Amino acid sequence: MALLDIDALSVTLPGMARPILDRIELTVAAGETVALVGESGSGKSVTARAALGLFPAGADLAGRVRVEDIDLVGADAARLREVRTGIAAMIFQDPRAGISPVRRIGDFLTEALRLVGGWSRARADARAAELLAAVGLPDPERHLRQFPHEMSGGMLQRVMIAAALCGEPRLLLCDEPTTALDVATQAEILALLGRLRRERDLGLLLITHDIELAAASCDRIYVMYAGRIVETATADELFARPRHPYTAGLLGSSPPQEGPLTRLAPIPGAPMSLLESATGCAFAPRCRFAEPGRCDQAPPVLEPHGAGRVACHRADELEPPVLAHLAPDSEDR
Amino acid sequence: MTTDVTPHDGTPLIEVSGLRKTYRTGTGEVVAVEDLSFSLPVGGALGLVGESGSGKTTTARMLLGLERPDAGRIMVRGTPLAETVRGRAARLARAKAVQMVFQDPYLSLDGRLSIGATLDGVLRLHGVRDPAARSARIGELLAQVGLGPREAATRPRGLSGGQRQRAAIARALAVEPALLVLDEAVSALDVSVQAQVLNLLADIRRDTGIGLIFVSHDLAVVRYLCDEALVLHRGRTVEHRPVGDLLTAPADPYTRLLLASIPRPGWDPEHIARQRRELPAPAAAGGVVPSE
Amino acid sequence: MSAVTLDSAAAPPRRDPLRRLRRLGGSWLVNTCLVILAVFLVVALAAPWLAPQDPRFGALSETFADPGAAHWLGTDQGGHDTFSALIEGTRTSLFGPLAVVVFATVAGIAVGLFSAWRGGWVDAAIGRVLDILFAFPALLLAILAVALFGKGLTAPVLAMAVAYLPYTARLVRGLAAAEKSRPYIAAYRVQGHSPVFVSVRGLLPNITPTVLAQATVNFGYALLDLAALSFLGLGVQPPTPDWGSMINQGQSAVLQERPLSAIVPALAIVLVVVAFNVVGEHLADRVAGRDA
Amino acid sequence: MPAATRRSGGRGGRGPALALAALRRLAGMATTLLVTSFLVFSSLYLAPGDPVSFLVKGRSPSPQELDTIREQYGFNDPFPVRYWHWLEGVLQGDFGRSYLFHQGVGDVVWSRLPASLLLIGVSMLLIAVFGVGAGIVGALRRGTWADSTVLLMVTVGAAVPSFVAAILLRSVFGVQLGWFPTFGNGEGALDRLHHVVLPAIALSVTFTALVTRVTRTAMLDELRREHVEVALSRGIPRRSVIRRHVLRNALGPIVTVSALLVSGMLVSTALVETAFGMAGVGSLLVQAVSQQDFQVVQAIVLLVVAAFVLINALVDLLYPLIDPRVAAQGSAR
Repeated sequence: MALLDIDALSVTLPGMARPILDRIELTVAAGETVALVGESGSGKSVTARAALGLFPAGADLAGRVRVEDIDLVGADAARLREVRTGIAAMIFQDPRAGISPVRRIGDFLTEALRLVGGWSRARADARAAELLAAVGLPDPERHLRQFPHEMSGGMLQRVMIAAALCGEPRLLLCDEPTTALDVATQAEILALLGRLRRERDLGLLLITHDIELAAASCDRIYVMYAGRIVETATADELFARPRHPYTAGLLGSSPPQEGPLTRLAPIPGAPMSLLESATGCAFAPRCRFAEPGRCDQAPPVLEPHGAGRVACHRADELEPPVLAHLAPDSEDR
Repeated sequence: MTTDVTPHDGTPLIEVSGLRKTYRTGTGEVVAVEDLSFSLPVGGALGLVGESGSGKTTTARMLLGLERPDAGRIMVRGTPLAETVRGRAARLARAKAVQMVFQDPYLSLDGRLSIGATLDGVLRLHGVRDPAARSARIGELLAQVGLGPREAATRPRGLSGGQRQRAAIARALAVEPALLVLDEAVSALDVSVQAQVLNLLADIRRDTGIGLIFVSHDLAVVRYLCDEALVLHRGRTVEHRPVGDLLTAPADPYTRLLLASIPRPGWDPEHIARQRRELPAPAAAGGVVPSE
Repeated sequence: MSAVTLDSAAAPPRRDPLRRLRRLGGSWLVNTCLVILAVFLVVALAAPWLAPQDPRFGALSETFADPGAAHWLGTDQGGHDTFSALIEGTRTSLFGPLAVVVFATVAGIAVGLFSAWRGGWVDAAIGRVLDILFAFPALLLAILAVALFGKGLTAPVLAMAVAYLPYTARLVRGLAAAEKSRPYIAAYRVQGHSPVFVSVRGLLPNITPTVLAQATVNFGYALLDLAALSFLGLGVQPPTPDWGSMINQGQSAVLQERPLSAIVPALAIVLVVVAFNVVGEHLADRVAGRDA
Repeated sequence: MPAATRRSGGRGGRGPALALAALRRLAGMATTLLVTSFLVFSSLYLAPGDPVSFLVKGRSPSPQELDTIREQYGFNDPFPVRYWHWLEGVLQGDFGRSYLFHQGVGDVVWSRLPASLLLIGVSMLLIAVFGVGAGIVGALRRGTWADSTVLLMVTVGAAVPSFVAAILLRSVFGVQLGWFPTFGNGEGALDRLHHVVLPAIALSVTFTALVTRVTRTAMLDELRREHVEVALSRGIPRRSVIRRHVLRNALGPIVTVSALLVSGMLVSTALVETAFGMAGVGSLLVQAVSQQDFQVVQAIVLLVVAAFVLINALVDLLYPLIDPRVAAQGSAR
């Protein structure tokens, strides 16, 4: 059974031209690492927050978000607290913004335990020190007394992870956990997350803009565009044989680290903002395979296709070889 | 549309020797850049690679005259770059030598001015007096970066991040500099847009023969655009070689770590974390790293 | 950001004065306040022609006259016509603060800009001087000026201009220092513009809206301070009409339950200050919205 | 507020850094006081005409009196010596002699001080309770009728001069309803308190409005910060998040701005005391200016300025307790 099961979730904000999320389907099982990949405005962060019942203020919701069978859409404060303190936890992009600058690290870590769990100070402190050691910080007792500005970004992200582990969660949501960090630190944080997942049999949802990072560290990948999931497949499958033109375009956008250098074949145009809407396939305006008449209707929501699922009218024709050999000198615009 | 390229007489486009910069902090001096030397031939492209705090942005700012080096010399086409620039002619000459494209597309353009007006101001400053000639040149510059008349009439807030970065590139090209410094110029952009701008830069390099210094944390991007790469670690030069060699056979453990850190299928972050712990601490002074 | 701002940004900039005026406006509240201020300004300029009677002379036979055809708002205990005093009092009540704010803003911009641009010890020294000036509240400095130079408006207005200066200067300094670190300013320098051009033509216009918003709010406070001075009998001296001194004169009338001659100028003060605050905050909000 | 990325130099060395910052701050305060005292002293020489005749303006002193003044001011000494003697006197509480009251200036001011301190104390209490309270309500009920009411009160309140508030309160609650006395200081503790209620309300109207606005803005700023979202995502109850994160972090701007308002408030006592016929330092200042008792004016100006400098120095010294990031920097602003 899935830890997290998002079923046809739509989130609409009044005043926006299109839904922020449009019939999202996503599952994460225990012990599994799942990536959610997308560019700015794709809705990936909104999706992750929805898994904690954090919806945008004033939004209209449809569908279900189940975390261990608790539906978070319309849940009351007590149920939300139950999920947030004991079942699921989140790690955010910028640890420096995410930790109150005026409180000590120890205070930040023990806050939930003491306020919600009713732990004594000594017991909570001991637990916090234990967690800091578990995330690989060298001197837990000292760190407990430090202020956030006295630590580096990489150390703070470890503190953030320790805080997330406080309630022994089974689901860990990581929203761009390494984007604010240097590459070598990124590897350390991912190594830590991987170790914790194995040790604690966590379900891990990694939200990232970096499709290479997703492919390198996850079992399954969901690709989002303009509020919809356009493709999902196992990491190997997606990397080797992308089915959706957008996925293929993303893969073709980063210069390779080795092998022959050919001209990049980027996706033309810019990601869709929340002020734009599309009647048909949202990606059609940027898609070099879009066909008038076929792509001006909304594509099916994630139809089974090969080993994964894809939302594209032309998925049947665009077999991997076509997408893999995107014309090398196609124009940028 | 071509830059003022001197004939190949062997004089490097830019020659930097013994560059050093320190900052004073509450607790003492921090070395941002130490003994940095490199040279770049006409039409060459160099990638300055490093993590945050490596000194790469400080270096870029020194090349532009935005920071004054404590020691060392910067020569452009055989002429030393004056440390203090006084007078209009000296300022314009310096501007002709080096131009810059900044990281943040949202803050690097004057929000009050349309893109056309921004370009117009640069051209006027650099002596294009005839309005018709200026407007023709603006059209050329915009076409060169893939923008059109609609963008010319628009202020930055009406443009996407990629369009703004194109406009910033056009603004730098308007001066017709010999060298273009790009400080993480694509890292704030969406992946798909980043690729567009990389292609644009490659085209500009090919078409104009302009020299590029590309400051980046991303070795793959540097490989795509540059001939050589110089890896900086805490202000010190770790390795400086042709970019192909650097990627296939990195000599320095730090370069190896950076390379291994790039995610790819079959990647083992645990191994990288171990590698990083075993990395010998650089001999650089300080210890406190300046935030860039 | 809403769709509205995006649309207005995408529209090509036009130099239509009416359109600019319309863009200054906002909600009905802001528009009402703008109208109120415009009305008071016209009244102040045309006061001698608008006032039905000379408020300097009062007939003792008409002490505490009720509002009516002869005296629209009645008279005070000296028989002065309240309506005429209100109208003629607009002049001292508005032009005094105007002088304060104009001087403080112009001088404050100069000091703040200079301080931010030079930086270093100059900045630190100016900061210390401003710190010391901060310790003297405007009304206290005005009272001290009266103690030295005698009652009247000139000395207190000058004293208050000095007292208001640090507020603008510090605001400008802070804004300019923040703006200076933005890459578009560095880009101006890199293009070869002179420091004066960069600070006056590049930087200043970008911070002006915020400074104007602050000046608008300051106007309200200066009006309150000068009215307070007149209320204490230290500012504008009777028989010259002034709102503050009208309230002072009207105190005894209030105790005799004939409060109109004190309430009318008090309402005028509140109305004008509210209008200034609302407009000032609207301006500040617009600036914040533009930056978002 | 300083940038969040500022790092304090010596990790773990907070104690010495704090002490050093405190020393530097105290030295700065002493300099400021010295300079202001010099300015106040030398202002006498700004007055048109001969200083001696300025000091006795409006009176016809005997030659003996003139000699006393000359000697007391040391008009025969060079300027710095004169200043030094004056400063020596001031430091010992000797501000010269008042011609109006025929006693030492220090004694005159001293006897008026308790009434003013009571007024200021009660006002500060009102401002703190109602200003911060209304600001919190406005921020937490943003966009509702409660917030609109708060905003309306702020807009009007900031525009009502304290002397207008004084006259209105006096006429309604003093004269017409007769609930409060309308004149004087009162005798005995309870009566004094009774006398001070209306003046304190009049004095606090403007400043309550200003504090309300600062509180509301600071709270709204903090509510938008990511650390608030992080706290909520950890299941910490909203009420605790508001108290421990939003209000706690908004304290910095609230305290800083309030300290700056103090000087304006001290001067405004002149208006309120005059309107209510109270014998306090403020009304003494007005009286002294009107009757050209310059030495009393000088003493009170110095007192107000010194009070402002002291309070702000105190706030700066304590600021690291509110925001530990400024500890190493030594100054909050």
